[in-house]
Amino acid sequence: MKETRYIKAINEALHEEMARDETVFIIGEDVGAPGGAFGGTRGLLQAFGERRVRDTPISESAIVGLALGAAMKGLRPVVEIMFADFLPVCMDQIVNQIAKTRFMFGGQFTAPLVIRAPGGAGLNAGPQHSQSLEAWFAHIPGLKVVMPATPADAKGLLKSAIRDDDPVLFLEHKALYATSGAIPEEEYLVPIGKADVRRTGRDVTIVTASRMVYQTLEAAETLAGQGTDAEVIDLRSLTPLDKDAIFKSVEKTSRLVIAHEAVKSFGIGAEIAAMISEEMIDVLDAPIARVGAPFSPVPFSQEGDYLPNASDIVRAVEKVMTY
Amino acid sequence: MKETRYIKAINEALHEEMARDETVFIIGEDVGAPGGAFGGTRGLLQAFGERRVRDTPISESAIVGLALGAAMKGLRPVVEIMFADFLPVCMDQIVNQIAKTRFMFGGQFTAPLVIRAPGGAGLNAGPQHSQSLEAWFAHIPGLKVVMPATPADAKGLLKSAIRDDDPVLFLEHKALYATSGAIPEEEYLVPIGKADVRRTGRDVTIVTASRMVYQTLEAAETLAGQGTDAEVIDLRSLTPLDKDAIFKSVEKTSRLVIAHEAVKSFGIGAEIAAMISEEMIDVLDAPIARVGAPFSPVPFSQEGDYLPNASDIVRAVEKVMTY
Amino acid sequence: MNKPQKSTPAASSKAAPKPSNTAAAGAIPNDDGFLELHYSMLRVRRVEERLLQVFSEGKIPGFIHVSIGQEAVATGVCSCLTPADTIFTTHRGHGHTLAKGMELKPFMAEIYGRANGACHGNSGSMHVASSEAGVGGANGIVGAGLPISLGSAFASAFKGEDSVTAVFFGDGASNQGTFHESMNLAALWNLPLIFVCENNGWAQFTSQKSYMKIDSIARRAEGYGMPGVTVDGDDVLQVREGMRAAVARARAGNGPTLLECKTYRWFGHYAGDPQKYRPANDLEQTRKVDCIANFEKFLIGSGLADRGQLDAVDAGLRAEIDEAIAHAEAAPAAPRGQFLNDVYA
Amino acid sequence: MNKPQKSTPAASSKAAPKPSNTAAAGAIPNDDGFLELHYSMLRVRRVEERLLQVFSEGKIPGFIHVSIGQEAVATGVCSCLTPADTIFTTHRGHGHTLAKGMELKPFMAEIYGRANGACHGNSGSMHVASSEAGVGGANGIVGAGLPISLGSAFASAFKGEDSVTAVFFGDGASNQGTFHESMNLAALWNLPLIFVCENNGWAQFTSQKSYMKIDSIARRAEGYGMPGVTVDGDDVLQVREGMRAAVARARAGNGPTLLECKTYRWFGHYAGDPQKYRPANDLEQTRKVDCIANFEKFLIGSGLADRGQLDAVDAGLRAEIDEAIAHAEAAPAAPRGQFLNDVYA
Ligand SMILES: Cc1ncc(C[n+]2csc(CCOP(=O)(O)OP(=O)(O)O)c2C)c(N)n1
Ligand SMILES: Cc1ncc(C[n+]2csc(CCOP(=O)(O)OP(=O)(O)O)c2C)c(N)n1
Ligand SMILES: [Mg+2]
Ligand SMILES: [Mg+2]
Repeated sequence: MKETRYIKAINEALHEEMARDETVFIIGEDVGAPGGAFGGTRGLLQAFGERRVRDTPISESAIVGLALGAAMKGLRPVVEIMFADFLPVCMDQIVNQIAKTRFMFGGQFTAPLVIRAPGGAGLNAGPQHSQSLEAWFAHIPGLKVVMPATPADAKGLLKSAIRDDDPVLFLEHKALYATSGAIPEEEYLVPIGKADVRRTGRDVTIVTASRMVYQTLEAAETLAGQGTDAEVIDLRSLTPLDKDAIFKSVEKTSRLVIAHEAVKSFGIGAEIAAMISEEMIDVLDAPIARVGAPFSPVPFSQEGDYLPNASDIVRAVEKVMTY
Repeated sequence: MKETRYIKAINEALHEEMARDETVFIIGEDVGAPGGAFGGTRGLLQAFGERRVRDTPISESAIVGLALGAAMKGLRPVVEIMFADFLPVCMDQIVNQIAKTRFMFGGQFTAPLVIRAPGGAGLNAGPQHSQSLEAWFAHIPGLKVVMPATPADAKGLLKSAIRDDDPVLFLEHKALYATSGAIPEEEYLVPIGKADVRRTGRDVTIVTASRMVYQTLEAAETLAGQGTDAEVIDLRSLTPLDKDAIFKSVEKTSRLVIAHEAVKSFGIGAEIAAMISEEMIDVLDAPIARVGAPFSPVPFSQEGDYLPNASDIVRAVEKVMTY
Repeated sequence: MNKPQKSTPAASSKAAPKPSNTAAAGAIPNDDGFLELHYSMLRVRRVEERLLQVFSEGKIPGFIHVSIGQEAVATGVCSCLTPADTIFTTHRGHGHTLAKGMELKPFMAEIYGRANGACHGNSGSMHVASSEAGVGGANGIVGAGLPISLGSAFASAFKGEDSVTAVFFGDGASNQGTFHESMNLAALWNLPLIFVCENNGWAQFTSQKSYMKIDSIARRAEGYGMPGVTVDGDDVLQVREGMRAAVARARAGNGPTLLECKTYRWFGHYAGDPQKYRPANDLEQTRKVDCIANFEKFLIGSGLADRGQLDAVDAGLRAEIDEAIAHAEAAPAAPRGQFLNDVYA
Repeated sequence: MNKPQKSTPAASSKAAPKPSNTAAAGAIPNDDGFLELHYSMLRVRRVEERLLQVFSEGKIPGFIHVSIGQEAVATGVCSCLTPADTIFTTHRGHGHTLAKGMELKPFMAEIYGRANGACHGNSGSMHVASSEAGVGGANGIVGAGLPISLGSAFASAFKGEDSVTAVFFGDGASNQGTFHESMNLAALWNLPLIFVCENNGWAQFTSQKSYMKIDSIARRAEGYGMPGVTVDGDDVLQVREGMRAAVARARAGNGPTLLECKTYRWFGHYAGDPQKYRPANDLEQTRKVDCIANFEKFLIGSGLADRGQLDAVDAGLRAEIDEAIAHAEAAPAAPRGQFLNDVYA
């Protein structure tokens, strides 16, 4: 194992997959010599040349559409969209074209491509550079959606995403880029569609993903001090969703809290709560609780006030435990 | 009361509000002489002239952006987007600009505008002309989201939407355009944010909206024949969501089914199920059940196979009743 | 199938008619693939006429958009392409798709929404595609094919192949942001891509002067550093000539061209459109220009064909179409839930 | 505030410097608003220099983009506008916003993220706006201001007012689809709108030749039937002249103009950008062109001002800025949950 930063792990995955597969290429704004706005594509131009590392104009629809057309012809594009907030700029290409390519053409053409985009707040980047929009994409059949929390997952999932025959939206978290974690020295893959139990526990299941994994683990420590043993499930993928992992945990704990950074209403927590309320309500010993952002755009200077945090999770668990 | 078609009710609302308020104008593709792709703007050009009824190029981002700029300067634009499936084409303007205008500018500018767009399947229009994407917009703070099921609501809600000081996404259903219903002769408004109990019942609450209201009422009749008395709640608005109406009903029936045409996963049913599982789980006598479309784009010729229908709702209620 | 006498070899019967320089010498002197052009145009016309008929009989779900009157564009453009080349088309794509060489049976079965359609009945008229024939798909979102076509052209260059891509779009579509972004990127990267603007003067129910101030879309090419050419889209030879030059440029690695083909929309926007918005005389004027009748006159006048020969081609086409329709109508609907198999790999 | 001697009347102290024809006759002969131009440019520069400083001290959350070196564009353009006119700007919008007449205190407090900022601290540098000064907002999405500006111009025409709108955007932004759609619609409807392309040769970390094949963006105007003009964006008088003509055209109901102002980006994309991607000599070359130093030379050379006078203006500005900074730094953070009040009416 080696200590590696999240952004570096992503960069390693790109290096390795480009070396492994001649059909992989990189496309996006400032991905060439500058190495990407956050450094994700650093060194790729030097290593693989201009043919495979393509700096583009500021034309997100063209970039993403180009990736689709190239994928239909057998290449494996990895697109970088600088902020996940810009995905709406090229939403038609993602949702009406890429997600539906295999379906619309009856499998004659497919779209094996990856779109990387950093979401989330934490840098005081304001309402148009801080959103968590994953719930939208999880609602769209034809896409796979992944949101890694750790450097190890970021690398292993990105490698899997590039090898996947379906289009994968790879949602990074910009506030995690600078964080570090241990990753294997040797080559490895993390399968898409498998959650990870970050902490085992018996009293309550907390389902989370991306940056909120850390707040959840912090909350779990606090809770442990209070005698509550929380199990923390990091979803890692939203599509496919690892229902089994969630169900198995709730079966054990009989209590469920879901925590995410996105706006709570109509967020991904709703789907998880709904699934349990449909299929496992009888095992629940308490109401489900969701932790998410209030119904507001992300404020610039008041992020601390706005963002859900470990205390919010602790409070939600306390509510569920004392029910 | 007078029997009126859904599309005609919309048209009447536009006529009345344009006559009432000089600042209201219509903008969209083919909204002038042709009267809109589905007839929603028929006669408006003749009645109000080219100044207030504006046919545009096929440039959805420009259309919607123009509406925003005009609204910021005190006008009240009503935009027609020909199919809700084209909202992704102008998603940035809707989500990053319109929804956030009041917030980003601290109330110095506001966005009192309406975007009308027909969603839903039923015309065999295929994967890019049949989607129900309302869950996306309900997740976005700053927007109001409305989806009327009846001609009376279509008219009353559209008039309210035009008078609203916030931006309203007005989601019509193209398969309802030709349906008829009674609407008041005199002027009236239907408030945004209030659900309607379409059928009272004691045994189970079925929450639904838009075209699925009819399938639900049909299912309720079948169920009545089987001795199950269903209460049918037509949400009408998603933002604001009438939590009270849902809660009151579930309090009474202790059983909840949610039915919508959109893809079930991460659809609006998830939020409603989650709310109940958070705040009212103890009153439930059975698991919640959701009815929605399978995880697939809308197929062209197999709509009947794909779309959730009255039998699906009956089956879901039966499951919930026999629990 | 009853192809013109000088048919291409069996192996490429699915392929587009080849440009003359690659075609075998024919029976008729000076035949620069003329009979194949005629065949292709007439095939599109007869297919769409038949589609209008069966549509009006309620046999086709959803809606369809025909390109009758515009056959010279589809044919002239695709006559310069090989099966290794790719096209992307629009909601009004039947002609392009057939001219590119798609087999009629999977085409028809798709429009009928049958399980044995090219797209398993998932898509219908608006999304017909054929990987075999190099048809990257019709598209229901105006302007959305343009960015996708970039990728196809990019892939050719990336792989070092000399294949090219052509993307069809309407005059209306030329006001979508995707047009702009795609033109700029294609010019910048010298992509082997031909932008074929099929300017039929209408976008749905609105005529061109209502949505743009300029009348020639080719004028826009200059703003990207790309050549822009306008041809008479009702003259298949002019279209072919314009396209040949553009393809040669692209194959030689010299980048994209905007080829505007001016033509007329003979029918409504969609089948069944009552066209109340359309001035009566506009329709009349429009129909005066018939690319096929004109071309037949030329063929007969130059002694390249006689009426009887052309009629035989027509009869052959009708038989082929009957067969494809019968095939589609006899085909089973998709089995329950089949569509779910096409969502993910 | 320490405005130039020939300051505009108190009532319009918030307004942009007025074009000379509306200004009172000044003390200095032949002063066509020159001192006000100088004042405006220097104000932008001093504010941004100060912002860079406090940003590097960690006092400002998030990130900021400065326009130092480009002040002649903001000033030349806004000098032709009145408070009734509206501008829309970009992530690099401080200069435009100030030149349009926004008060410094709410501006600064917003950038500091304070409750008494113009946008209640919800937004910061990237979304500063002022309804009072006719600043429809900076925008964090490249190209997104263009469609919005259409509506502002449309509203002027709709209401029968002779106000105009100007929208600033970068050379990079000119490749977004929104540019195209907006240019076409504005030309088609003859909107009173001026498209101001601030071409500083860079889009983030990439230089212009990497994202477009043409070097003058004004060439694109022709494709919409709109006049396109390129001026030296480092010469405030040239900018003003170009803008005056465009504004006159717009006010007279003759429609939009694309005004391209060529300039240089003196600093990195954002404050703190190490600019490793930038050739060393590019930066050196860039800084040789200083719109303010040049204009001061001209003022002094023509006897319109002397050094002492200009220094006094500078001193006044510094004092004003100190005050605004102190105001922002002393202001309280927003109370808990306050932002929720701005989501809905
Ligand atoms: C993004 C989008 N906007 C609007 C439509 C509706 N629509 C379908 S075809 C069409 C007109 C297209 O005109 P043009 O590009 O000239 O093609 P033509 O129909 O003339 O072949 C419109 C407005 C659509 N399908 N997609
Ligand atoms: C849609 C979108 N894509 C990308 C970005 C990231 N970004 C911010 S500024 C910028 C460069 C803009 O260049 P230009 O338009 O020339 O303006 P300048 O910064 O030179 O003033 C980029 C790529 C963004 N904010 N929005
Ligand atoms: Mg057309
Ligand atoms: Mg720039």
